[in-house]
Amino acid sequence: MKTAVVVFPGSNCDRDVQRAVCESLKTSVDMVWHEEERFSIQPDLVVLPGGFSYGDYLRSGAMAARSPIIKAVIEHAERGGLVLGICNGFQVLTETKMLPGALLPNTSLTFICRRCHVRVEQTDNKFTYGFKKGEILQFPIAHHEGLFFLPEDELKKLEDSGRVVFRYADPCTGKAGAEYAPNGALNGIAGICSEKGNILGLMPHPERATISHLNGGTDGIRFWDSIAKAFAERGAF
Amino acid sequence: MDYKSAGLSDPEYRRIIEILEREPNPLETQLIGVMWSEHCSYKSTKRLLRTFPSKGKYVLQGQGENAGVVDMGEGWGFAFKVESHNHPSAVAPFQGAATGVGGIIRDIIAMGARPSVSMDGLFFGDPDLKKTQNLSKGIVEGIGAYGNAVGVPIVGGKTFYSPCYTDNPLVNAFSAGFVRLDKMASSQTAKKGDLAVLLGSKTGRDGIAGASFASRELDEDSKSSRPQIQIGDPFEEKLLIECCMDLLAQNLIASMQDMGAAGILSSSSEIAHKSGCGIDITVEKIPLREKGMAPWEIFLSESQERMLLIVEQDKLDPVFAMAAHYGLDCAVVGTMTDSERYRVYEHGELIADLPTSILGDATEVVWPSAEPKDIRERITMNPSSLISAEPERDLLSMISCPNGRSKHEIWEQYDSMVQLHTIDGPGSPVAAVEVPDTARVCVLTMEAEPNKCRTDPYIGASETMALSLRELWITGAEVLGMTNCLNFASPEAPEKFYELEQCVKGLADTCRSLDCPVVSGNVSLYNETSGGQIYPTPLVVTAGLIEDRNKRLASGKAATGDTFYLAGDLCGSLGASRYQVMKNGTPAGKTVAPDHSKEKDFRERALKTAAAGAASSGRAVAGGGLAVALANEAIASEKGISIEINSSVPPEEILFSEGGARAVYAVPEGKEQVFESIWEGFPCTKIGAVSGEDFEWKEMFSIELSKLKKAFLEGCF
Amino acid sequence: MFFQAEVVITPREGVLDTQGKAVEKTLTHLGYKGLDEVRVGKIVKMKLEAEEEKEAQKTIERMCSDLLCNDLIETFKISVREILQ
Amino acid sequence: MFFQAEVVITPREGVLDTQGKAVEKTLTHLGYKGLDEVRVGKIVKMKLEAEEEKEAQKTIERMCSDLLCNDLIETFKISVREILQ
Ligand SMILES: Nc1ncnc2c1ncn2[C@@H]1O[C@H](COP(=O)(O)OP(=O)(O)O)[C@@H](O)[C@H]1O
Ligand SMILES: [Mg+2]
Repeated sequence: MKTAVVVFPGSNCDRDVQRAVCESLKTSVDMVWHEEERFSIQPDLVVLPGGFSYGDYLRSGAMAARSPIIKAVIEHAERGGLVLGICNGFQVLTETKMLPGALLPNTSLTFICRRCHVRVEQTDNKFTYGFKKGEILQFPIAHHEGLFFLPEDELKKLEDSGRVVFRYADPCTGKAGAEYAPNGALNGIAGICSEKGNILGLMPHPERATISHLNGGTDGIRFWDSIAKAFAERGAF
Repeated sequence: MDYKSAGLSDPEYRRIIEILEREPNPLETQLIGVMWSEHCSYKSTKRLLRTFPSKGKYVLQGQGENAGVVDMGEGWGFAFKVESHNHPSAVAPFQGAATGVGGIIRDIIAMGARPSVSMDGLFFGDPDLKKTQNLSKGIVEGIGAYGNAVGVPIVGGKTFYSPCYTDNPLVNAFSAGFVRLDKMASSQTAKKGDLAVLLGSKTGRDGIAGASFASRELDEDSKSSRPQIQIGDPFEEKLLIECCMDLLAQNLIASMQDMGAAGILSSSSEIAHKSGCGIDITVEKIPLREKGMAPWEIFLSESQERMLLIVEQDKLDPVFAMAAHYGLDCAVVGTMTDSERYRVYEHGELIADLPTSILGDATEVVWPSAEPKDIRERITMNPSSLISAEPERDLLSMISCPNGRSKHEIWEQYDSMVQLHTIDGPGSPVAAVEVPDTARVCVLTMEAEPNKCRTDPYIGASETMALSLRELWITGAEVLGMTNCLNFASPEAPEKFYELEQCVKGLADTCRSLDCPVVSGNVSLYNETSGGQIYPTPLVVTAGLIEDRNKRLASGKAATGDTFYLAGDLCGSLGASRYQVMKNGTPAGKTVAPDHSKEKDFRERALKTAAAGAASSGRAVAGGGLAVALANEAIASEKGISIEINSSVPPEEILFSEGGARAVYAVPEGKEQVFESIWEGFPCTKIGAVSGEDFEWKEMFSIELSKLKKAFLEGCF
Repeated sequence: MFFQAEVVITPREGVLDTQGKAVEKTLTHLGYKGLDEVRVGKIVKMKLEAEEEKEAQKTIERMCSDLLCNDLIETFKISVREILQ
Repeated sequence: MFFQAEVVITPREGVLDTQGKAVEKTLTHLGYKGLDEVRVGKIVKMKLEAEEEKEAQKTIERMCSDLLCNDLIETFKISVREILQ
């Protein structure tokens, strides 16, 4: 699976995603600077990494969403290609309107870095195909703007169409919802996908749960495997 | 320019005239004034710093560079340094602390290293005061805002509360980075004909004369005379990091230096002086953010996110191309010469002409030193006031008090995992990170013991150092070196200078006999206000190396079936311990003076324990004593512990005394013999086992783990 | 001609304004009474050149939809006035 | 009486405006020309009760120095107008 990671000025998880994907999927990963207008090698998966593109100034993700490369990312997605936005990448996806919603400041108004749990809410997409619905995964979060927001009617539409992929959850009881969201996200939403299931945005960092001797856990390994499995069995396009 | 308002004394001014053989002009007076300030010149402490042992088999770069560098093996160097940002943080907590983080990161870049980890040492006043709450909120947010955005994980730190910091909070920022040995950069390698290039932010009126601001006490006046506050721009800094890393990878930089205190002046004069060159700078080539800045303002401005690069003529184009790629400003502002003179031109006119040596070589100051008159009082404690009638209550108080409770409310605001190399982050007594592309682990501790330094500066500093070494040894690490930040009150008071001298001696003696070279450091003096003076606060960060990550002994990993041992004496001293201060309000009594031969013995055995895999978990006995070490171990391992110690020693001594080479180990079934044989001939006692759901101490107390955890995490019980 | 423009960007009615709420709470804690509907927004000021005021206004409107404002969560108000260079 | 108040908080002259700098750069990238001095500030709006306009103005001023504005790096401008409850 050919993977490209877009690097915006201020991105700081770009190299982390590169390493996580390289090590778990044993593939090489292209790093693509935001000023490029197209991908030199057509990727199967495009990752918009976490970090602080443009320092998170104005609104997080807002300025990155206006980068030259974004047009190519949109075209890639329209052809059915995979696009994964992690943390700041998720914020960029909502700013480009490739995914609905917006990410507002955490209710604590502080940055929060800690491990958290999410429940897999659906598996009918190109990313969580390899999981079972209802599984609980542990991923670290690290953000200041992670409160997923949509106006009520649109939120209902999103829920009804089953596009909520991850929800913050309690690992002991398996329950998920707003009360488990560390950031105040509506309905405890941690990740959503596009209608066709080929664009995924999530606040937690699977790449930080990929290297087994580090302190972020190992559920990320399964996350990357799941994408590879979906890709192998269902193709990207 | 009146030389006095430039911070120069009469003898200093006379000396300048002697060296120049003329009167300096106003600009020159300003320049010399700042370079000779305490902050830039270390004139009061140079003499003391020279007593630190600086050599060691892992030292690649000792004191004298932007940061020290030690050898991590397999071609990797590790550049590290700690620096204070106390005064700015007292005045503008958020921005002061943020720019402290940014500043130390640039020191690491200047060594050619990619900034890889940060830590922060925070010293706050009375936690019940609104003032302290506001200051600490701003400071923590500032550190987080900068560190998180710039993408350097904060993997640990130190937070300490004492009323002596109410008006003088301390912010010590540590940063470190890995560098390939063949890519190491230096500030001493400029040659005649090379160009001086400014990279990064434009120069504004920020923090002008900040260096002299930091060289005196904070008074009411500082409010009006305070410099234009510096604003940190972590976004710009992140671009600066990436740009410098790319430039270094392509060998485009001959020499480099970050811009900290006294901005362009100090960076350019240092590079010229250390390289044995001269430099000609043209004022109007410096990109400015504001109109109408005078040359002295430009030279002293402390605008953030700037680096000074020395570039060979034929490499200029690719350097500019790289800067443009990252959208950074870049300008040639001067040329290196062989004149050994620091010359400034403005529109063709020579406006300052000084020997480069004058800026680098301020006259040392020798302050008188005198033992504090109340030293007897400080070391005398009243044992009857320390009796623990309710050990359970005392223990719960100890782990829930501001100094004893978990600091997660602080460190969860920091990204501790970015860069994907954190093995153990904040919350663990020793931070651990991967050495890039190897199985090696770099371990770090940050320690300070202000209460112990207050009652006996020599012993207190010795214990600070010894404790940080023990923590590393327990993990199985070879010690590579240390960096320190000396936070003290005014050296002009003989009693305060005495404390400083004694602390340095304590650190130096301990480092020398326990084989820990001092590779970098920083001094912050004048931490006092009319309201009071801080306790002597030497903070040390020590780096160690474990070659095989599978051989690292972590803490908080006690498992069911494990037996607990105490390696070391049953008791230390209650003198200036957390318990004593909790009971009496102010520190009194001496802690145990580290016994160097015993420490070495401890070292060998601790290293063997880790290497042999003879324990599943290990932790130094530190603040709060044995009971707190075990409570922390129970909480972190999420396991009940049952302890039984038969001794006639009073409970408070056993539970809460501190000091001495001591550790608790959890030893798995089947490893007892190996463990015991390693520790044979050293005091070592079997004290209990992992068991049940409680932290139980036979004939003393039994506390539910959940209650213990709540006290530790929420600070109440 | 030169203009000084100001764009005031406020959270939409119905969008959680966490910051506004926090400010209201803190102010109340500090003893201020009778406060209501505290909202925190952004203001962007700039100088720009344009043929005439209407054009300046138009340009700023485009900037808002291009970048400055996210219309899902924010609304904006523009004011433009001529200045001497 | 009831008032609607607005406080505009902007970075001081000479103090580095990191956001403004980044916004200006991006707008220029997006093709906007002739921009200068882009500054990003905050705006706080609220309703409050007071005896009279002057008092409302005073109260807001106190709020600014108590909480809303960091006078080391920011300046503020207040506007108050009466409204019906
Ligand atoms: N300001 C801080 N930043 C990051 N980590 C911190 C900070 N303060 C404390 N910690 C972490 O919390 C733990 C305990 O902190 P410390 O203040 O040293 O207390 P103790 O005296 O109990 O060791 C350590 O793991 C340390 O790394
Ligand atoms: Mg500690």
